Amino acid sequence: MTLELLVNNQIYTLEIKEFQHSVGSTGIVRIGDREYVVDYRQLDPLLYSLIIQGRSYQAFVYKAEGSYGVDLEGKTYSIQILDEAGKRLRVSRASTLPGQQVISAPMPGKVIKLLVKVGDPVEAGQGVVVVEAMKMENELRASIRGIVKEIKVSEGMAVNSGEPLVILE
Amino acid sequence: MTLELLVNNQIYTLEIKEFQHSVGSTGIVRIGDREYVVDYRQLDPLLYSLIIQGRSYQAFVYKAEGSYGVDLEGKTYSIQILDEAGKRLRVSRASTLPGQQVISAPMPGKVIKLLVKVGDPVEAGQGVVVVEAMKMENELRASIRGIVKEIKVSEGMAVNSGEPLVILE
Amino acid sequence: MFKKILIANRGEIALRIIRACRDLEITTVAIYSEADRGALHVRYADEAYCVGPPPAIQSYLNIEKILEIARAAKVEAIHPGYGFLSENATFARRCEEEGVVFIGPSSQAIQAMGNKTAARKIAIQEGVPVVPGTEDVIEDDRMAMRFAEEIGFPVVIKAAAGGGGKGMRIVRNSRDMESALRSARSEARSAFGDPSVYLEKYIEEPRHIEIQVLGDKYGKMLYLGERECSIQRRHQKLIEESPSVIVDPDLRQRMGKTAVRAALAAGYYNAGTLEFLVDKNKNFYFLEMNTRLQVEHPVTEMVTGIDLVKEQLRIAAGERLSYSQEEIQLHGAAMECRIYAEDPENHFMPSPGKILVLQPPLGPWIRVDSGTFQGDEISVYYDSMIAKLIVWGRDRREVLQRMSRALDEYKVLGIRTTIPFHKKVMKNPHFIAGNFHTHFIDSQFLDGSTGYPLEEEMDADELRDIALIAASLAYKNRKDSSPSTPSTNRNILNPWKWMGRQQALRRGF
Amino acid sequence: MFKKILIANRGEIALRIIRACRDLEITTVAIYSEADRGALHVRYADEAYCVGPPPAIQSYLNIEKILEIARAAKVEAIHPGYGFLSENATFARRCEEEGVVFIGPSSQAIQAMGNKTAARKIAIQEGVPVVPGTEDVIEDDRMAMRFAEEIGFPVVIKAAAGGGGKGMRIVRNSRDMESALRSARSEARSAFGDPSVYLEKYIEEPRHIEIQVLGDKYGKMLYLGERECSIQRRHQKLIEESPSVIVDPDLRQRMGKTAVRAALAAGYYNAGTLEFLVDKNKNFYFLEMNTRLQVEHPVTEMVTGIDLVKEQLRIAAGERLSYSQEEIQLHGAAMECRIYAEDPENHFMPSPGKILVLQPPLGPWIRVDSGTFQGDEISVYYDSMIAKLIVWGRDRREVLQRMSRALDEYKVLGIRTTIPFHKKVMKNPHFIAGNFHTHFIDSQFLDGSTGYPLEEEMDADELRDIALIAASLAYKNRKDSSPSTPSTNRNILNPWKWMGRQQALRRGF
Repeated sequence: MTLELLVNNQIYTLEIKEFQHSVGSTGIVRIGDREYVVDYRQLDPLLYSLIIQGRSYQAFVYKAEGSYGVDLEGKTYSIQILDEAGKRLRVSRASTLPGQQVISAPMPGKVIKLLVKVGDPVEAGQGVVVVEAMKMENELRASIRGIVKEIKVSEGMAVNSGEPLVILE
Repeated sequence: MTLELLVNNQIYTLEIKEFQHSVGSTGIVRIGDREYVVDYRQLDPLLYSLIIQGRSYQAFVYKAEGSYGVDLEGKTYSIQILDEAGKRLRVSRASTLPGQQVISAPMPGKVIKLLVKVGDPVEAGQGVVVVEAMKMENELRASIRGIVKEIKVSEGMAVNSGEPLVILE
Repeated sequence: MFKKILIANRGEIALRIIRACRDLEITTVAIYSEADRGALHVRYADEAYCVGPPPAIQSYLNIEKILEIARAAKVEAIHPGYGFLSENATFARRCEEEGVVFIGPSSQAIQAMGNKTAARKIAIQEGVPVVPGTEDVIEDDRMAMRFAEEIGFPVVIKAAAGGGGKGMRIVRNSRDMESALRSARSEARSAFGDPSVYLEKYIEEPRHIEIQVLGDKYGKMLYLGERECSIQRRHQKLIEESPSVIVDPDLRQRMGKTAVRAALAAGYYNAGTLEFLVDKNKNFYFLEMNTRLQVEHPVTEMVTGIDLVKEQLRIAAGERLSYSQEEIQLHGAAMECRIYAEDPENHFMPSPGKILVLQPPLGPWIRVDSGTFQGDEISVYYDSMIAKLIVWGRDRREVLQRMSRALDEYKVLGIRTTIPFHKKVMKNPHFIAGNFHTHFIDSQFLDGSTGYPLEEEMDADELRDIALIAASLAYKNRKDSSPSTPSTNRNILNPWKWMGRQQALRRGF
Repeated sequence: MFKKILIANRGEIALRIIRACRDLEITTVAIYSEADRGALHVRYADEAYCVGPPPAIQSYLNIEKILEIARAAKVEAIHPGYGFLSENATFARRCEEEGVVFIGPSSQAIQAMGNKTAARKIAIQEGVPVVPGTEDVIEDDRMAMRFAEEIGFPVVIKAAAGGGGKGMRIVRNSRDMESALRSARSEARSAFGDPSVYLEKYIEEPRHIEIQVLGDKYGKMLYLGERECSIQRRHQKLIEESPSVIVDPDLRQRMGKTAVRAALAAGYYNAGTLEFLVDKNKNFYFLEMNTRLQVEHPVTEMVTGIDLVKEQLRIAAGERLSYSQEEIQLHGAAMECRIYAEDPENHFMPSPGKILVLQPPLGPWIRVDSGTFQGDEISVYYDSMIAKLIVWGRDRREVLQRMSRALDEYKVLGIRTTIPFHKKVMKNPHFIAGNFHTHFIDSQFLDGSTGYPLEEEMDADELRDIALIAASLAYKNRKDSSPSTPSTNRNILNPWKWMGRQQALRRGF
């Protein structure tokens, strides 16, 4: 079985061989020119124990937003498996216009303050809008340099998670 | 919805009313002449939170050997629900001969010692056979007074969980 | 002792109080908002009543509704926890009027010490050092100059009408005073519509150190050592410890006695905390008093062995403190890391959501005070603190080692938490050496664009490969087990399917 | 300090040792039998190697295979834990030969103190009191009589060839001696094929009290107070505590100094335990020495603050003990309840199986040393102890309250455990008063027919109704959610169905 996986914007090809039981056994995985003998056991719907060349790993694997979240030694990886569905997804996701940034509410809350108005130039890292949630005021920032194209909310408005607030270009 | 439940060899009839959501809501349960207003929430496949007349309970409910195991405030109840299947089950279970006791291995292990032979009279509570498991020797006892009818194993034999060892009559 | 009390709070502190009550065989009554029906504190209490809709103002802050429940449930006392109504003098007074014991100080003491200005006045009267300042608004620039020279530079100009750094200017010498006053006033006017400013001595790189006191209703007041709380972000504490590396026995005694004097002057009883700033020369200045149990009370508990919540209950029930100041000894060292549902890599932005996996660390000298459970939904309505991890050791070095280990063991999946950030702090050489102050986190860890970036892994390449292997095995299992149903996201997570498969594997031995 | 060690054990003690190693940043190598591939200690270690098939004799007791793994993994030392090879002088010697440090005493010290008779001889040489006895087999009945009169009645006749009470007779006066000897010999012959018996003073209702010692390789030996271990069933400890209610500072010092003397005489280093019987008049008699870490070491850790496993590692690495006898102070009190997978209501019969739910207690002064996890399968191959619950308090009363609370909080479902039995012991007035001895459990709790019956609930009727309601709601949910599929047992347990349904409920607000 050969899979393409996407992590940190890089694609890796994995070749998986010889695993017999579906919840635990030993097999071989090749990634590029690296070969791993993998002894694994699924202990829980989310929990995998892997022993690879004597080293013992505990990985939690869960589905999150169309990709796999993998927690390994306290580090979290977001990994997408590029099967047919995945490839389609990737194509459809690419439809966000290049150079545009939509600043959305990361959680349900209330718009406390707009720090910019349409047409304002903003630097990367500059605060754009303040949303209150969990007893805290959270300043949402621009991740790109650009100008404010559109403001979709007003101060005092309640917003839902994922709702677009400000669009930069 | 009316149910018959069997616990500690007694049958109770429960009448369940007005629950709307299947994983949590408020309704009424009548047991005999006792009426309970029950606010419940299923928090987990096994975990139920119940608030009844202001008192808060946490119950774990799991299926075990054809009946429900309920853990409530550290006490464990074995409850059988007498729907059609349950009633059939009950009937089939009754096929054990009255006055007979089958002493079975409670876990996989090894027969260390037979303390009786066929024809011996035994008292309730008397040790009958010693099985070793988990580094311990465990003496299995008679729960009825009677005589040894049949011995199905010999000393040194390995036995599986549930395997009949000695039959008393 | 009380037979039954109500806990007017939620989350980990409600659990903490229920546990103390269970130790003392006191029946507990929980209240919950509609968002908290499934919460841990509801299940752990003996009784539970709904107090209103999710927003705190309609539920956990609803004084009359809470008193109504207290009456109906026939409780003798109410523990307010921290936050919510814990420092609300009106609530304390209403409890007194209703004949329900408020487990805390009297409403008068809350009024006296809960107000920053009033507390400062009491402190000054009692000879407790405070940060020197004009107290009143500066009308005359020459008076400001004279005052600055009296208390010594640097000084800080602050806006009377508000906070958040607006209208604030640090002045390091007399030359800059005039222009600083001018610009501060102008900024204050545009920010708050009020140009009034006042002057205070500027404490450079101060430490935030607080003294725990415990007093009964008969005038006995004890201090239980200090807590070092300088590790903060956005003026909220992240990590606390006791003892503080800079507090020696002499300073501890002087600060302790000062705290006791101030608390007694306010007629205080119950557990309370006096916050101080401590400068580089170990001068300490009273800031304010918290007239309640603190979030970070466990570090004091760990080094003194005294259960502060049980003491609160005993004091409120009219019992006397059963030990003397001499009997309070600090043993070893303790530290607390607050676990917030926040993303440290994104400016500590709240991260509500469902907790898919929760595995608290176990083993020696580890304490977890948690208000959540696996499968719980962290709601947006309340504080983002979901747990506290407390560690004890014979000395600070042992504590740091053990804390690192415990943080490694702590698994919270599905939401972002401060756990990885704490791990990074534990490895910081300045923190390890004990060299830090209240601006430490921002000065050491803040990165303008991403927030507080986490450490890079040394063996990142190998770990990434392992992660890829884990993901592909999970994917393969899902495909193997359901060839007919194409990619339903949940299949992989069905625990009963794999249980059956596991049994098949076991038989394969 | 070592960089890498191997842990030749499994279960909670393997976890305990891994945690200590993580604190000290030592890389850990686990070994596992084929039955333990999914075990917690395998996942927590840095490396893990299969050591053989499930039976211990082919895996955890396989000396040469373990040494082979140690060589391949290039470890510097091996920690044996307790049980398995921990007191095996051959294993210690083989480690020495292979140039791998055995984290324990020297093989000579194991040989000297591990053998009961040899240890007794050393003790007698050093003037350590032992239970007076003939040591040799009784050939002459008149000599037996003389000896009995010398040491005083009651005495006990024991079979030389075996144990388990066979051939044992308690003799309370000289009149009964002759017939007792005769019947004891006859029983011994039929049980063991050897009629030899010997004589010992019979200690009535003794307490089992042990002294923890800690010695480095440079002749420094310290005692860390006592542990009270009288609460046993089937000669296995159930509950341990420190300090013992009957040990005062003077007795502690005398027993401690005696223990140190005996350990030094054997050239001992590492952690070790000297077991004593203590009679009603506080006379103590040396029984035997355990030349390893004990299961119950945490209670000593909790009252002394000393991490015994870390000390073992340091001593083995050649470090010196860094503190003196005077610096070892006992603070407060600690107790341990052993959680066995056994059914107390059925004569503590082992109860292997799958753990459906595992919720250890959390909160202040609670420590859980556990080797298992939710979903784990408790196998029949190994010891039935799955975890230890340890509690600290300022005094014994606080410990008892807190232990009761923690036991209430502890949920282990799917198998039977000793948790409900411990709850009952915590409420026993004799236990609370500290009045007990090694036969206490059998004399107080044993019921011939059912084993050790548990307490009846006060409000049994109401609770039963609640249980019925819970079961019927679970049944109803199952029916509601799958009207088409008739009664598949697993449906109710599908977590993803209810998750979806829960979300539907939430939207309903």
